[in-house]
Amino acid sequence: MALSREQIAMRVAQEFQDGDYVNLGIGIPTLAANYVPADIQVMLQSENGLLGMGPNPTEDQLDADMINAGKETVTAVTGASIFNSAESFAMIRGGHVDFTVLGAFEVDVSGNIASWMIPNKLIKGMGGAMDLVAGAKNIIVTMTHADKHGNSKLLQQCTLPLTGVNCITRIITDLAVLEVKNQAFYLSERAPGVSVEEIQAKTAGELVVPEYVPEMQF
Amino acid sequence: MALSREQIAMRVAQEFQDGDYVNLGIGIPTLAANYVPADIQVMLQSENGLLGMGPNPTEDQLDADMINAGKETVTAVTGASIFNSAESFAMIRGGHVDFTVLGAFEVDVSGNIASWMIPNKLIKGMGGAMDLVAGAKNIIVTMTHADKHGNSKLLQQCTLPLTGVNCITRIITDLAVLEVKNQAFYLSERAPGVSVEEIQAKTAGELVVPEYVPEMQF
Amino acid sequence: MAGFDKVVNSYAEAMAGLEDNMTVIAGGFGLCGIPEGLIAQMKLMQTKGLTIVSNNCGVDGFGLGILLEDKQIKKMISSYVGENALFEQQLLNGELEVELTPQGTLAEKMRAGGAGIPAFYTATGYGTPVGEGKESREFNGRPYILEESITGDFAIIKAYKADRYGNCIYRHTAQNFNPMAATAGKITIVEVEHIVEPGELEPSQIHTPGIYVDRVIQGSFEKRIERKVVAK
Amino acid sequence: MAGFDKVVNSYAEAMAGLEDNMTVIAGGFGLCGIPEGLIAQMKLMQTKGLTIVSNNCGVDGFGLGILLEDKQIKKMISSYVGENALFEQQLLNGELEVELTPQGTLAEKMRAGGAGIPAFYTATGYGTPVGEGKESREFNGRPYILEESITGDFAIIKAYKADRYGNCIYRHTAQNFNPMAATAGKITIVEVEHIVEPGELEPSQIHTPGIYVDRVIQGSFEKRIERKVVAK
Repeated sequence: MALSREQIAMRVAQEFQDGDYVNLGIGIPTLAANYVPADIQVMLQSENGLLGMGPNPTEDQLDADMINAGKETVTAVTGASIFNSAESFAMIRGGHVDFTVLGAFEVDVSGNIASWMIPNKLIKGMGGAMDLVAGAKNIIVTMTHADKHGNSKLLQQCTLPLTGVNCITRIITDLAVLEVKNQAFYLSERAPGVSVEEIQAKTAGELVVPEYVPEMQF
Repeated sequence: MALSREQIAMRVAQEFQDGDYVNLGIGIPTLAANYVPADIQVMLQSENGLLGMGPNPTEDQLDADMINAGKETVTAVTGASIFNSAESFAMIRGGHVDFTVLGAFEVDVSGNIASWMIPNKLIKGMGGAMDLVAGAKNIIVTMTHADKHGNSKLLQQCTLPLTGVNCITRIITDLAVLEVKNQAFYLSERAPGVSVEEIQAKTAGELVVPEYVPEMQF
Repeated sequence: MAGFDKVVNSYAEAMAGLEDNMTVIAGGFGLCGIPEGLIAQMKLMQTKGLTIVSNNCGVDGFGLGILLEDKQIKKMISSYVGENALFEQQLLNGELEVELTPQGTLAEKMRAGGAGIPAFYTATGYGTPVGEGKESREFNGRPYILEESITGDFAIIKAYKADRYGNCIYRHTAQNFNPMAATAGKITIVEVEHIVEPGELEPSQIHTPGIYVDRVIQGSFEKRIERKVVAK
Repeated sequence: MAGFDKVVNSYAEAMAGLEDNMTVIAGGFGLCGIPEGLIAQMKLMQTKGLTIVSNNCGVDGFGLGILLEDKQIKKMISSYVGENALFEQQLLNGELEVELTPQGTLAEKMRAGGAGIPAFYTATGYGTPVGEGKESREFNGRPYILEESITGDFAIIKAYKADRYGNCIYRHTAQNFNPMAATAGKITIVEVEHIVEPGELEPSQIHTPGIYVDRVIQGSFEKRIERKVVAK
C-alpha cells in the first residue's frame, strides 16, 4: 500500500547518518525531523540563517526574531549558530550541508528537478531551492510517485521549468526508493505491499528493475 | 626648503575631513595620524581587520592578539570594530574607506602607481596595496619628489611594475602638492621656500603650473 | 564637530534624499528583521517608481506590502513573493515587474555589490530560467552562470543594537539579509531597537561595522509574527 | 554515538590524513592568530611538497617558517613574504615557488572557495603583473580581472574559543584570515585556546559555525609578538 506522508518521512529519516547537517524543505521533508533515529544526532540548517533548528516554541518562548525559512516561529538547539543570509548560502552553495530533502513536481532520468514554477499559474519564486539543489552533497526528493490524476512525476524529461540540472540522485516516493544514474531510475526498494508492476506503471521515465526488490523496512 | 617627513605628514592630515575613514600605509602615511586637526575626528582602518585603530599600547596593555597591518602592537579606540580579512577588504574594495594614504616608488601622469616591486631585487609581495589603490575613493601618494640620486619619481610613464592603474589623483611630496588629471601633474601648492623652478626641474612628467602657486600653509 | 555620530532624530531626516525611481535595498526575511518605520516613512513620502531589492515583499498591509497600496513600487527583485494578494494583482495587471532571484544568489549579489565585486560565477540556476541569457562557463568540469552584483541608492536595515557610530548587532534570525543590505547602499540607514554609546558593543562581536552606515534612527517596532507556530 | 563532538586528543589525530603534495590553507596574519601546534605537528610529520596558502610564511624559526627548515614547502600562495631569510634563500635557489596574491584577493579567494563560487571579478591587480594572463572585462565602464577561488585538502586555523561542535569565536585581530580559511578546507582543524561546551557561546555571536569544522584540538600557545611597539 502506498506510504502516508509520515511513512515517507520515516523512510527519509533512515538516510541520515550520525553527525549530518541537513536542510529540510517545507512539507514532507520537515516531518522527517520527527523520525531521526534515537542513536544518531543530526543538525538542521534553515537557510534564513540558523544552524541547529529546534522545535516550535511554547507560547512562553515565542519570539518574533526567531523563525525558520518557512517563516514559522522556531527555537534553536543547544550548540546552534545564527548568521546572515550570505553566510547561510555560502554553507549551502559550498557543499557543507550534507543532505537536502525537498519536494518536487517532476524529476527526470538525467537527475533534473522541477519544483518551483508552473507556467500560467502564479509564480511565487524559488526561494532557496535553486541554491540548495546546486549545493548540497546529497539531495533526496520526496514526493508522491504520481499526481492526483495518476500521471507519473518520474519522467524521461521534465516538462516544467527546472530548479536544477543533473543534481538528483535519490528519490523517495509513496511507492518506492529509486536511485538516479546512467540516464535511468534504478528501483531499489518498494513500499510494503506495493508491487513492482504498480511502480513500473507509474514510472514514465526509463526504469531499471533488479531481480529482487526488497520492501522498505521500518 | 623641502619638507621633513613630519611636515609631509602634517600636510597630509590637512586633507582629512570630519568623519573620514582612513587607511594609512606604513611610513610617512602612518605619521599623519599624529597631526589630525583637533576639531575633527577620523577613524583609522587597518586592513588586517580593525576599524578604529588606536595608539600603540603601554607595556600593561600589550596583547599579541591586537596588531595592525604592519604587525605592530596597537590598541583600539572606543567605538572600534574588528572583523575578518574578507570583510576588511570588502570595505576597501567596495569603496567604503574614504581615504588611503600610501607611499610609492613612482607615479605617472595617467595616475598609475608603482610601489611594491623592483625587478631583480627581492620581491616581498604587495600585501594589501593593490586592493587599497583599486578600492579607496581618494588616494593620496606621499613620497619624496625625487630619489636619492635626484631622479624624479613623477614620471610621464612608470617604469616599474605597477600597483594600480588610473587611480592616483593627488600627490603630496616634500616639495609640492599636485593633482593628477588630463594626463598631467597640476601643481597646486609648493613647500614654503621652494621655487616653482625646482619643482619643474624635479618633475619628469608633464607638469602644468598655474600663474600663482601658493605656499602650503601649516 | 559631528564626527561619527550618525544618529538622526526623525524618520523624515532618516530618509531624506529618497527620490522617485531610485533603487532601495531592504533587509529582512519575511516580516522578521524589517525596518518598519523606514518603510512607513517611504509610504508617507509617496515616492514612486521604486525598485526594491528584498528577499520578500512583506504581506498585505504590513512591511514592504504597504508600498504596493499606492503603487509606489515599479520593480521587485526578490526570491519569494507569494505572500500577498495585492502583489499578485499588480503583477497580473502589468503594473509591477518582478525579477525572481535565487535566495543565495540574491544575498551574494548584495554582498558583492558592497564589496566591489561586480560579478561572480555560481552553479545556482544553471540550466533553469534563471540562467537564460546569462553567460555560462565551466570551471573544473562543472557549468556555472555569471551573476552581476547589486547596489542601491539607499539601503534600509533593522538592527537590534547600534551605537552612535553605526556599529550594529542583530538579534537571532533577524540578522538575515540585513548585513549584506547595509554594505550595498550609497546611503545606508539603520533603524534600531536600542541605540547605545560607542564602546558598549564588544568590537569583535559587531556584525556590521559603522563604516557602512550613514544614519541611525531609534525605531519602535510592532515585530509582527508572520506564521506563529507553537509546540503542541 | 559521536554526534557532533569534534574534539580530538592529540596533534597526530588532528593532522591525520595529511600527505605529501597536498594543499594546506592556514589562518593567521603574521604571527597573530596562527595554529602553532598544528604547524609544529606538520613539521614533525615531515610531509613534503606542500602548497601552503597563507597571507604570510611566518618568520625564521616560528610559525610557518619552521616548515622551510626541512624544505617541506613546494609553493607558497601569499600576499607578503618578506619576513624571513630562509624563505628568500630557497626562493632564490629555485627550491620554493611563490604566487604573490593581493591580500584582499587572497581573502576573497578563500571565501569564494568555501562558498562554492569558482571565480569572481575584481579591479584589484588590473594592469599590474597580477593581472597578466588573466581574463579582463569591463563592468559599468571599469576594467576588472577574473580571479579563481582557492580550496585546500586541509585548513588549519586558530580560534580563541570553540565548543565541541566546532563553533568558533576569535579574539581581537587574531580573527584575520581564520574564518575564510575554515570554510575552504576539505578537512578543517581548529586549534583553540579554550574548548567550551555547546551552548556556552551565544549563537548569533559565533564567527565560524561548526559546520565548517571537522576537528577541534586544545592548543597551548606561545603567542609570540612579531613587532612589539609600545607607547612612549
